[in-house]
Amino acid sequence: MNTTQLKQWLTELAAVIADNRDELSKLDQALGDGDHGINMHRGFQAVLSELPNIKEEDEPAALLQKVATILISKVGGASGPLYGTAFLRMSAACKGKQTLDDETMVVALKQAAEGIAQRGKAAPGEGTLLDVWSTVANEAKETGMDWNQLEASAREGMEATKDMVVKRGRGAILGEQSVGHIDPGAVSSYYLFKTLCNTMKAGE
Amino acid sequence: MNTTQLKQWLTELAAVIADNRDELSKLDQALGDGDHGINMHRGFQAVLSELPNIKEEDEPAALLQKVATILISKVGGASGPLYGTAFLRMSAACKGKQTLDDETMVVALKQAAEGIAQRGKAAPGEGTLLDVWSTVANEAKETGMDWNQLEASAREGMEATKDMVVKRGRGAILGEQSVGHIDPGAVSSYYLFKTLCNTMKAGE
Amino acid sequence: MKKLVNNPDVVVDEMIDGYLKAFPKLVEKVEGSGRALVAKQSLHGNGKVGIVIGGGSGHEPAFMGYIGRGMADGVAVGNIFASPPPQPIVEATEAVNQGNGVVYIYGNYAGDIMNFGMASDLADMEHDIKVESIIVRDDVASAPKREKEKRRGIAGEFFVTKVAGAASARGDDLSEVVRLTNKANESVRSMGVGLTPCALPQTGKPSFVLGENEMEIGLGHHGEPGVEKGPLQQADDVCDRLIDDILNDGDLKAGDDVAVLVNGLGSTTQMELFIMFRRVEQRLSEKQINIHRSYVGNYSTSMEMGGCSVTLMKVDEELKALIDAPAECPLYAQYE
Amino acid sequence: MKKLVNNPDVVVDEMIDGYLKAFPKLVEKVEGSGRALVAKQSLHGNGKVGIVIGGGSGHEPAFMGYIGRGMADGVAVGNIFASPPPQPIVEATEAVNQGNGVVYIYGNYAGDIMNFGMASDLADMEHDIKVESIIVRDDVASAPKREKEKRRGIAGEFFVTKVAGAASARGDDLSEVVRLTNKANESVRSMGVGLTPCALPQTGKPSFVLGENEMEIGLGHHGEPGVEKGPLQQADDVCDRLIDDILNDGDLKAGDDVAVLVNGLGSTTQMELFIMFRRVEQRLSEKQINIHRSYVGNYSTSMEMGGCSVTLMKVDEELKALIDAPAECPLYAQYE
Ligand SMILES: Nc1ncnc2c1ncn2[C@@H]1O[C@H](COP(=O)(O)OP(=O)(O)O)[C@@H](O)[C@H]1O
Ligand SMILES: Nc1ncnc2c1ncn2[C@@H]1O[C@H](COP(=O)(O)OP(=O)(O)O)[C@@H](O)[C@H]1O
Ligand SMILES: [Mg+2]
Ligand SMILES: [Mg+2]
Ligand SMILES: [Mg+2]
Ligand SMILES: [Mg+2]
Repeated sequence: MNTTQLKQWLTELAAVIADNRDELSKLDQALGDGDHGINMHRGFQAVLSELPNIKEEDEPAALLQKVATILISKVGGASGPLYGTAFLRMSAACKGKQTLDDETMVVALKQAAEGIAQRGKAAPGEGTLLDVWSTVANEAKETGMDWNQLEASAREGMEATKDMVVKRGRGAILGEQSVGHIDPGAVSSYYLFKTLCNTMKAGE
Repeated sequence: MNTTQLKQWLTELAAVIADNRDELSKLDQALGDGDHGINMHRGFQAVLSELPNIKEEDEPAALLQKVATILISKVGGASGPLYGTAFLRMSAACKGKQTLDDETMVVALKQAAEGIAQRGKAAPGEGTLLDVWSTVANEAKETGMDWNQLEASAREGMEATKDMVVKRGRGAILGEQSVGHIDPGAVSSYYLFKTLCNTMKAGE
Repeated sequence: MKKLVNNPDVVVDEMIDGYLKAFPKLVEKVEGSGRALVAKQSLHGNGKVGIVIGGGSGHEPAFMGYIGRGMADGVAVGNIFASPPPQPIVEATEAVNQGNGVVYIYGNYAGDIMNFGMASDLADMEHDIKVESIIVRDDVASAPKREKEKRRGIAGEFFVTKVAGAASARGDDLSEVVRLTNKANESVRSMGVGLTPCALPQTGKPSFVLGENEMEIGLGHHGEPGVEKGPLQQADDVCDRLIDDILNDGDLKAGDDVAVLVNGLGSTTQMELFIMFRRVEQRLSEKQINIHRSYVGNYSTSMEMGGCSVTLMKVDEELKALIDAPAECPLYAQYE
Repeated sequence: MKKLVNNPDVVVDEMIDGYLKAFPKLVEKVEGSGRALVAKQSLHGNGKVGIVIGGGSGHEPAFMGYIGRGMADGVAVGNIFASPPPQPIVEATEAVNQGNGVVYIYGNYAGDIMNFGMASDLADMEHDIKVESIIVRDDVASAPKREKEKRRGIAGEFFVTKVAGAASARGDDLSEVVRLTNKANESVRSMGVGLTPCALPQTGKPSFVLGENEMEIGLGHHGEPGVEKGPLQQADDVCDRLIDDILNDGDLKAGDDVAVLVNGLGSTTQMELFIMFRRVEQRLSEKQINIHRSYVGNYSTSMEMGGCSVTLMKVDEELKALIDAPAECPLYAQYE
């Protein structure tokens, strides 16, 4: 994976978020304050407008760090620091590499998930976006960077949040009543991995 | 007309106002602030609860003055002082009489209408309750206390407000647009005369 | 209509009860009265001219919230959207009278004129109190300039009360308080827009009907019909309409100073009011009219009505001093 | 949803713009920042402990309206219902830092905790500013007592900010300001009820759905689900439910003193708030709990949401002095 592919991915992700922002906000209404789509859209539109400034020869780590900074400064709320941290950790794991090999990507995903867990004081199984990130990171570690497989595990992580009692974020107040709702952050994270897999499969 | 009849009248009037209060408020919504029914109901319920304290042998003037005081102090708004003044003037015209003869009643109505005009700085034809009071007072002066005739003229005065450009009260702001709406104060005044005529006809 | 009330027939009495219990150090009821309230500091017998305000309720924090140091001394509280009767007005007048006259300030509505008029006659005849009345007519939407005497009083009454209260607080005599209050009243103009109705607790009926995407320019503070219905526009365009009508009516010119009030009618958020204010400031600064002091918030509501009004009052040096004077009321306070 | 806005994507920026232009003598933007505002009086270099507040917008007058003398020094303004990112928080921190430490006060929300947490790390590491954070958790509806650390922060943050601001204004040092602010935070409890939703300008969708005659107890300040939906009751019954839950949670007893805040969520009228306050006072006086000072009005809204909350803070002599201290902010002022 190189900077061009990263740009492709982020472009597609911004488009998918834009198309689905009302759905994301609606999901957030059931568990939170109904703005997750607005927040993600604001952040990824800002990312999108930064992309033309990124050159092919820039390191992936530089782009990932830029994305992290933009998300942290533009998104706010809970998802801003969480997504920001994920990109920051991925950037750190990719430092010094012009092309990211599978091994690097496995490590990057693992560290991203760990970063989210730390930042959110969260654990897998608590019905948040971490459930997608940790499922994908584990899958990558176990079976390698098989994009079809990773997309499936992202979806699995997302769908699993439906049956969970939410323990973090605004939904935590609901206790048992949070069961039956998919977590909005898990859905946006699924889109993130789905578009990543698309991009990578197209390049194969 | 004596104190017993006055009490009968006021009892029936309070009931008719109670039954029609929503309609009166609704009429007031088109031209004003939608509270005329509430105001009149508040006032005449207060009158109603005073009636048991009035003895048969009390002079009509005393009761009329009491009604005036209650209306002025309970109704507020525009209709409170106007109705209050009308009853005050009627009381003054009836002073010293145990039974009101036709002549007294003619004078009482005339002075009530004049009192309203003064208090409201209003003239007939300006689309207010005065149009009912002045029509009835004129009719009484011309053809005497014929109750059927007086009820008809009250209705006429009320209906005439529909075609008038309102010049007084909240409706005045509307100018030409006030045409087509019956004035709520004219309707409550019509009820006043209708119930008065009913009471008097029943006693004949 | 959903409201947190007990019995709709006694909302005003329960409100007053709560108000007095919330601010026992600042306000009290006139003894034996149900609806006449006075500021405690006004009872010190310092010889100040008394200021009595009032009108129907439903406009909170107006009018009851505006009694206190530097504002009015007494208030007569009517039923919702209904002028108070003469009695509480007279009671408030007696309570705040310190022998040097009393000024009434109220909006130009038939009910208020009649009731305050009767009260001032009674105060004069029965209690020998000299009363002067100032009738606020700031709503430029409610009649053309040549029929200015017909105009309704809306949010601008806040400024008129502020000027009267500050003048009387510093010890001005009756004729001076009246002169300044009249000057404020002549200098103040407002214009409003309504978006969503309010409902009287007793009827539960919306005070007017507008389409999903409609606004009404010049709507009255009690839901009385306005001058023009039309599609809801962007805030800046709505603001321009209000500002233009105010400017066209008055004589403001480059170099003048104004006090500005962007007033919310009830359910319009402070965020929207600041977006409106932003445009007011842009328009005034284009015209080199200087904003001396600003007020943005719910100063005179129509229960939960949606919408707002813009008020401008031209201020010279003497009005500036009065607008800037400190004020301490239960529902409004400012430092110099 | 009808709103007086221009472009829904920039409502917060336009609001800030209007706010700064309305109160140029009192507040200003940190240079080069979009979303960090400071009170002008806080920049005098008198060595006071800095107080920085903030959170998502949509709660006006909270939080931006509460910077000024006797309250907070700086505020970071987030997007609607979204915690501000670390940057404006750090900017406000730097601007108000006078070398003696800064206190952050914010509500217990994952977003605020992460963003303020990152900001305090940055302030410490990059600017060598000592920051202490106080996380407000007053909403007793949002978690049982044994999970107090989960509770949301709602209107009670006003009292916590008041205490911190007054302590820092009189020159208390960092540890004393923190001790007192923590004490206020431990002593404050709130409980709310929602009647009608608000809508984000960008989606236009109601934040929750309730039946024509339903209310929701414990509804969050951003429309997050509450603990119980049921038919709308009379004000006194609703109030009893709120008061009972607050009293059952705390340790108030006969002879204690409290500060009371009846807070409107946006479109609930002041009349209704006073009717609610009336009942609060009845219930407290039954229990011989003394009301030291009362606040009734829109202190922390959820845009145009309908409903209200009741907040009680137990006050001893030192908290009383801080609650009574003067305060002068653009959107709130009180005299001693
Ligand atoms: N402590 C946390 N740990 C992990 N994820 C969290 C945490 N808090 C919130 N989230 C995630 O953030 C999402 C909500 O994001 P968003 O709606 O943008 O922010 P906010 O809750 O501030 O409105 C949730 O759906 C959840 O996935
Ligand atoms: N100046 C006036 N002269 C005569 N009648 C008036 C005047 N002003 C108002 N009215 C009458 O009062 C009625 C309105 O009464 P009401 O709704 O109870 O009071 P308010 O207008 O204060 O809400 C009008 O319908 C009209 O008949
Ligand atoms: Mg959210
Ligand atoms: Mg009316
Ligand atoms: Mg009325
Ligand atoms: Mg949010």
